[in-house]
Amino acid sequence: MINEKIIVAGFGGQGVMLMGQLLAYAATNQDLNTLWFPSYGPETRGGTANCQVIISEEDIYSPVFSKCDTAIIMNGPSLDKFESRVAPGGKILINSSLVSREVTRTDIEVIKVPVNEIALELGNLKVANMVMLGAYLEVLKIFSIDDIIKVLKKTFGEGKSHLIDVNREALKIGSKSTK
Amino acid sequence: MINEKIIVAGFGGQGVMLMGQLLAYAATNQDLNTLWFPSYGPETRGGTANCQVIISEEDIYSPVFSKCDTAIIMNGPSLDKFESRVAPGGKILINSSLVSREVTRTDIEVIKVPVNEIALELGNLKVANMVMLGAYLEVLKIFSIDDIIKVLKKTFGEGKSHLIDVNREALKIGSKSTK
Amino acid sequence: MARGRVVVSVDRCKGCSLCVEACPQNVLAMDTKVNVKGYTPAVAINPDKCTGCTFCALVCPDVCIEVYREKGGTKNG
Amino acid sequence: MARGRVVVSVDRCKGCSLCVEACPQNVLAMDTKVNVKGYTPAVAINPDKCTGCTFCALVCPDVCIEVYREKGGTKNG
Amino acid sequence: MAKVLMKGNEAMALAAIKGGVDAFFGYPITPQNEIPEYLSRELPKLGKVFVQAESEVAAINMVYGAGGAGARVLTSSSSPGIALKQEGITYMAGSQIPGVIINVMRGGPGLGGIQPSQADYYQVTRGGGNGDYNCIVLAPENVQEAFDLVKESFDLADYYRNPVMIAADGLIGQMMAPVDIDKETPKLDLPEKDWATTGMKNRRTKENKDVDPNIIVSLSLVDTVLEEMNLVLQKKYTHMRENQQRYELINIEDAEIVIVAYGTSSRICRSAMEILKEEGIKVGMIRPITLWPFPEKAFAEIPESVKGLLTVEMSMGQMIDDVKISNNGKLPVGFYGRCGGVIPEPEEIVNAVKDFLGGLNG
Amino acid sequence: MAKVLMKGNEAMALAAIKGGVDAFFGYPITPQNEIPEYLSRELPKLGKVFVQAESEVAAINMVYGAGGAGARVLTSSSSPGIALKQEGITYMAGSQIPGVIINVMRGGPGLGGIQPSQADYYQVTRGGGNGDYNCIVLAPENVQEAFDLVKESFDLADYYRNPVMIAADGLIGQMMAPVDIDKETPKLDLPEKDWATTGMKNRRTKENKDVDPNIIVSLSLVDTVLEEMNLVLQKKYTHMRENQQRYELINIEDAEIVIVAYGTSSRICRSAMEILKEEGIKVGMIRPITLWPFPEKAFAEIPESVKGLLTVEMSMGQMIDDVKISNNGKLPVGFYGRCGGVIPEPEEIVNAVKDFLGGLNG
Amino acid sequence: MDNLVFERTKGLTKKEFSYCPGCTHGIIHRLVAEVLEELNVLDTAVGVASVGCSVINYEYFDCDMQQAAHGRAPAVATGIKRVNPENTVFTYQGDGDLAAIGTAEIIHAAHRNENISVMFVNNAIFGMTGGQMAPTTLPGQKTTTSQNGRDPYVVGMPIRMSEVLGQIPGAYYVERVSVHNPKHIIKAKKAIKKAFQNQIDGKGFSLVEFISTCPINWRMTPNDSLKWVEDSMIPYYPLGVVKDGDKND
Amino acid sequence: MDNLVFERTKGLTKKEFSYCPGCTHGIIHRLVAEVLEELNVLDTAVGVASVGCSVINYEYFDCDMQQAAHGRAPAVATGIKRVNPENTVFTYQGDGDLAAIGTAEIIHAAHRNENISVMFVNNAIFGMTGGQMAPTTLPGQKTTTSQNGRDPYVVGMPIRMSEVLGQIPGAYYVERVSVHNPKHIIKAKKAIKKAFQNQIDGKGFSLVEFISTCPINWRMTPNDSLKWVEDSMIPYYPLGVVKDGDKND
Ligand SMILES: Cc1ncc(C[n+]2csc(CCOP(=O)(O)OP(=O)(O)O)c2C)c(N)n1
Ligand SMILES: Cc1ncc(C[n+]2csc(CCOP(=O)(O)OP(=O)(O)O)c2C)c(N)n1
Ligand code: SF4
Ligand code: SF4
Ligand code: SF4
Ligand code: SF4
Ligand code: SF4
Ligand code: SF4
Ligand SMILES: [Mg+2]
Ligand SMILES: [Mg+2]
Repeated sequence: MINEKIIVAGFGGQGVMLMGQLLAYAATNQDLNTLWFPSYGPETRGGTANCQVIISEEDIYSPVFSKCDTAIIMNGPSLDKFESRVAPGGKILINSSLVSREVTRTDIEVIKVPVNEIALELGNLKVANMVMLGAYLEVLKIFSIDDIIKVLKKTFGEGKSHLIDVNREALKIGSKSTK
Repeated sequence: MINEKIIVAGFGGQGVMLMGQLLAYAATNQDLNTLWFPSYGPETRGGTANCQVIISEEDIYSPVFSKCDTAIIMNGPSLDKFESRVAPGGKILINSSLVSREVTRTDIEVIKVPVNEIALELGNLKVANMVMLGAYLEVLKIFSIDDIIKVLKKTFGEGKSHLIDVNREALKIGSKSTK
Repeated sequence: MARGRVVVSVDRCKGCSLCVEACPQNVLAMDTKVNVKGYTPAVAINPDKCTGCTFCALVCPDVCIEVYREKGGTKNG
Repeated sequence: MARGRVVVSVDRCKGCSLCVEACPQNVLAMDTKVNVKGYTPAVAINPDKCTGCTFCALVCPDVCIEVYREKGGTKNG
Repeated sequence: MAKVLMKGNEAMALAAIKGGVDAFFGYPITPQNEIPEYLSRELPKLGKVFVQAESEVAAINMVYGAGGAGARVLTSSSSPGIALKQEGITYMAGSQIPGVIINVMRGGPGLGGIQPSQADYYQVTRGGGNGDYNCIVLAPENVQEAFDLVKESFDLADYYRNPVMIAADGLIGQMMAPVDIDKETPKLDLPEKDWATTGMKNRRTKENKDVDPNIIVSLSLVDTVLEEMNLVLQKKYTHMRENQQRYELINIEDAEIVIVAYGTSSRICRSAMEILKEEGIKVGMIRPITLWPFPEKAFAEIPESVKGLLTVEMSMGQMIDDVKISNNGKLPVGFYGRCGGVIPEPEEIVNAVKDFLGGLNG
Repeated sequence: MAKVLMKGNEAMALAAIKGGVDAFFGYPITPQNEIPEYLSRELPKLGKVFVQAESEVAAINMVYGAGGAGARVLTSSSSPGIALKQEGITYMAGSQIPGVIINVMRGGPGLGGIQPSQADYYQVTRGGGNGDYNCIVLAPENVQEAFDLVKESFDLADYYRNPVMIAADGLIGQMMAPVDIDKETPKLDLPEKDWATTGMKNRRTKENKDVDPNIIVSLSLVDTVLEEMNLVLQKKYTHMRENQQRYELINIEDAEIVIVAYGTSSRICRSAMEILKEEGIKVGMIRPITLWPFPEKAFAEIPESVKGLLTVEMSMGQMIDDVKISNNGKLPVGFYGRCGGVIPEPEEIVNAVKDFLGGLNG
Repeated sequence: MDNLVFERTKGLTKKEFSYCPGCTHGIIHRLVAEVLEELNVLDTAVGVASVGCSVINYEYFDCDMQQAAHGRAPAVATGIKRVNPENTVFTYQGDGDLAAIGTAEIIHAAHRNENISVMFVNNAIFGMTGGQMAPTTLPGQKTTTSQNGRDPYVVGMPIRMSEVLGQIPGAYYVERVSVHNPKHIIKAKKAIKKAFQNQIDGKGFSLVEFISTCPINWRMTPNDSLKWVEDSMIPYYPLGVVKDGDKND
Repeated sequence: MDNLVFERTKGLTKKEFSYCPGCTHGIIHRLVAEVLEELNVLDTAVGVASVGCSVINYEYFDCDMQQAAHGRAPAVATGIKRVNPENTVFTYQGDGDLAAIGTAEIIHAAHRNENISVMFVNNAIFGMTGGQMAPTTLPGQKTTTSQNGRDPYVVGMPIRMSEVLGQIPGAYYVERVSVHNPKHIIKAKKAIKKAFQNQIDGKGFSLVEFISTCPINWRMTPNDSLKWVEDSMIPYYPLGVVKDGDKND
């Protein structure tokens, strides 16, 4: 049964909010229960940003949780903040391009993805979040890359449709990177 | 034992508030308990004005009362408004210069004083209220004319001290008028 | 002979005497009797002199003066 | 030989590049590495050209530039 | 119909449109800005009115004017902004002007913070304005219910000629969840707004040419007249108390403890209840949906098995007053709360229940 | 010392001076205008500050500034004006700024009227502002007590670094009565105002040259920090609840009925009690002097003989909430109230007591 | 037979004004009501009464009325006009109301160029509350809160709201008039008519400031009050058009 | 050996600003702090932070500070200055704060000629709340509540607060400056210094309006923002002295 609690965290400009929202949109499209909740307020500017997502086949009650199943960590400060919040046996995906230190916990699975490097290779640092999302899709195993692309198309609208291809590419490479 | 509830009512400009205040000041000077409460608000301008005074040897509780011992009525509309508020056996002093109709109640004592005419004779319509107050002093029998003059001197201050004489005269004539 | 005529609504009058001052013809004056409200109202003491110029009505804050004139003129000034 | 010298407080810098644009001598440029805050900070790529004019410091919104000059001048512009 | 993923604030904005809103007047404040932002874009397309006022004070008085002119009107704000609207709200209540006021609560007091809170319970239920008046206060628990209640609130406001407040919080406003945006909500039979100031010509008919002006006013300088006006209001409030108490009872049959919680708190308590159930502790919940009128009736349904009531709030204890009044001494009343924008986690509630139970038993 | 005949409003203004007020900021409103009028004349003579603000909103924020700068500050207003001050008051509470706020209550809601009322009980005790906060609320019964409480309130405000409200009404404000203006009122041991923003030089000493700025603030963007700030406030409120409940018990020994009433209502009830006594009906009274903290303790002193509590208010029933909470279901609670500026007469209360008693017995 | 050349306008109800003897609020009421009648908008007019001596003028104007919170009439009028633009919406505000507590609301109604007409009655005092100092009180003028006369050193010089509003791009028409004699009363009426005609023509925010009297609180006879208007008020508050969009086209 | 010719002023604490990259709030902070240091008033200064992006500047200025409710900083400053006239009191306010909700408070602080110094940061937007339209937003400017650009037909043309305040007799000194390049930054500092010196000299109400940027909500790079100040803001908001009591003496 699907019941996944996710934290996505990083710098303000890294697109962590969008990552969470894409998952929630995809869940909505599949008639799953879902809930997305951002850290909001001035801290987002410049500082760190994070959001929490719940995806579940059951009714979702508490929108907040002390422990998540998966944490997606896009920068160093976020690792410091959220490492302890992963449930034992949970997973932590780490942007190894920006996170220098090692995860200290041993009761969780660590997946490192050098997302910035990969994105730079793709010629667009902005898709770093998609690389990471691709990696997570592989971990979550609920949504396909196409599910996300479908959502992205809607989110981008006409204006940014030319960006779909590079995003698809990023998702793909990301999903392969965990293997 | 002194326990007197008074209503003073008339037109805005007739000095009814002052009449009540002078009684309250005089009571304070004699260490009596007292309380003065005005009708307040925009109605006072142009319209009618009234105040309620309590003078008592005992503690005064309720500042409002349904029935008064004495009503001092300076104009016609006030008679309409307050005639019914006099306790049976109480007194009503009426400015017969301005009140044309008769008091309909038979269970109260009516004292008529043509205060405007008297004041005009004294050469100052403004002391009409003092004429009436003089009449009331005679009815109340607690304060002397000098008690009131003492208060008036304080109230008037330096500026209006020349007015003391005509006020004293008015009080005197008023007090005689009830006989 | 008067070319105008004023009608003061006595019980509406508050005795402010603005009309008295405003009348160029000294038509109006304050009464000595009080009205129902306790004011001494304006009264036309020289009605013959009234030209119907409406000045009194224009300044009356309580809109208690009506003015009539022999020949029509602009209404309400 | 440079008449001036700038010291950028790298970890305070937010990478806005106002200083880069403001420098009349093209002394400054944006770094390619990110700092602790995730920004690419300003760096003196042509330190030799610096005149110590303080323009960069005047425009820096985060007050992260110190300027030194061979001879004294007015402090803080 | 498939659901749409929406932010709570946007869902409430859309609900207002579906509820027939004619005009929005507001002033920006976090965490409710998506409401005006959404409506600034959508209302003009529909030929409706969006005005960003110069302040909350101006906004609520625009609501007064537009509501008095017969329109369906919305304003939204957050805690300190609602404090500024208090005079306008008491004027609306006193003049019997319908209108909907959304409060997306944040931590206080004063400027406080921008994180979710329920510390405005007093502010919304006791009125911060002067005089004897009440607003219907609806407290949604999730985005869907926020949508439903906002949509319905316009009918309620018109029905009673009274302001209706929505007590949401930053979490409900900021989170996204799937919403059925075509859901039907209850409709009321509404009388004509023949009292509205739309100009006398609109009320002139062939039969009745001699119409009196409509006057919107809360003033009387005559105390007995003002008392009469108050008694008219009180009659409405009594009707509301009798007919508008709304609540949900959750697992109260054979519960040992009954939690009383609303809005975001009740959601979190639901998770706590699941954990407690697994541990074999029987906990039920009364979830007020109307904070005013407070659902006193719910307390009559508490079964014999219950040993105590635990009030849970994201504040230092405000609704607990109404819990105590409704309980009227029958059961011990406990309290657990967090404040300042801190959202309690289910585990905290679990512990609070256990502590409370321990205290009762020990 | 002989007493001086004074209007209630003037007595409160003089009391402020005797209480050491440094500054007054206010905006005119009936029925409290004699307070600013008196102080506009007297304060400048004493080298103290009088400013007529452009609005109640500005006035309360001037109080915030001056209070934060260490001064003893007063503002006064009446019901709708107090509604406008709510944001400022919650800021003061949140930032721990002392100050005294007089509310000379009048009929509501909205513009209402200018006659005496007690319909702001909620507004003053539940705070109309956002967040978890409390003000000490003192309710004088007569002019002398108004004088005494206002005088003392400045010490209380400083002691707790918290706003103190005086809940008077139009009758207390407008009536004249003899006042002992030299009466001593309780004094508190007050700490230095080392938190006040008077410039750093005032805190620099030879020993300590490196001082930090003083900051007056109610904001924290970090929820846990804001919660900490709230807990500091809560600690004060607990102290107030334990130490500041004030009330008078009148004839409650072997009473059948206990009236609960404050301010002008309690005075009128005293007259009613005299009448009832003559008729052989034993009635006592709990007279709250602090409306917040509400004198719960008084209810523990109610003797066995009492069959019911009758709350009497010049409103449609607001204090009754606190009576019910304090009573906690022990006795039936009845209510009698007038509103809109109508002052009940003693005879009405007499009848209300008899009706209530009849209902209890029948 | 003579003709009735001056009669009570249908724009006023029969109710007697509550104003003090000689208070020029009454003149201004009549002028506004006459304009409403003459422009034939009594049927579409919605007036907004403010808080001040004129607070109950909803009983005097024979059209739909709302009573607004102190100072907020322009916001209330904004609400009315925005939802029903076909209505002719006006506010009637005193100087305490408009120039003190309502400063932000009047400035922003002008700023948004709300298509409303504002009647601003400046009598240099808070009349209703018993004569406290207003932002418009003249230097040296004695009031209950400036008992030695307004001291500009302590509270500044009085504010000229029309001139301030003249600086707002959105204000279309601003004129100051007086009603202290028949000539000026006729002028004042023209200004009112223009303010309403502008609204009918969709031109936007129009405001007429009236220099008015308060014999009671000025402690003068009504006639002395008119003289004081001429001698003291008008020199500080010059009459005339401050801004007229028609002339800037 | 070279000399330190530009160093961080003691008027600022060590704390890093919370502003977005390139936001000129930071420049203005530095200038104010330098003036406080140079006039040697850090020890007597009491600043009033308002609500806006600069809300927590009480952490940045190294002097006593109060945080005021949105728009009310001038009232708070009035309270402080009136009870302690020997303090040097200033407010720091955004355009949403000063020109929207705080309109009445700034106008009446000027009206009363309060002896305070006001730093008014006009970035034509509500920055902190995420970029809504302000009364100062330029025609056509896109914001989150004017998504097709500000439409003057619906919401009027932007308000020029300095010019409005120039009409208040009590305002002693009002100047508009910009900080979009070093030259103007130096000018801006002079204006600040004058505003504080006026206070020290007891001359009364002084206000400096700064044209400032909001790269985030303008959706521009920091450098493009400076260009937009020059190309779009300054033409509508002309720089220079609006009023100077020294020159009217
Ligand atoms: C919020 C609020 N504050 C104060 C008052 C009290 N108040 C009533 S009228 C008034 C001033 C009226 O002065 P102005 O607007 O000049 O009108 P005038 O009476 O002079 O015509 C005030 C302060 C109120 N009713 N509401
Ligand atoms: C009473 C109240 N209303 C609204 C807000 C929300 N608010 C915070 S900052 C702000 C606007 C700030 O804009 P501005 O003053 O221009 O400052 P900037 O952020 O642009 O520097 C608003 C509306 C608030 N905190 N309090
Ligand atoms: S109409 Fe003219 S002349 Fe006649 S009374 Fe009036 S002012 Fe005098
Ligand atoms: S102007 Fe009018 S109210 Fe005044 S005295 Fe003349 S008629 Fe009477
Ligand atoms: S001091 Fe002048 S020359 Fe040197 S880096 Fe800065 S701007 Fe360039
Ligand atoms: S101006 Fe300052 S913050 Fe911006 S890039 Fe240069 S050094 Fe960094
Ligand atoms: S108090 Fe003044 S403004 Fe008010 S009605 Fe009387 S004279 Fe007119
Ligand atoms: S939001 Fe705008 S004004 Fe605020 S800090 Fe960022 S750039 Fe500066
Ligand atoms: Mg006035
Ligand atoms: Mg701004």
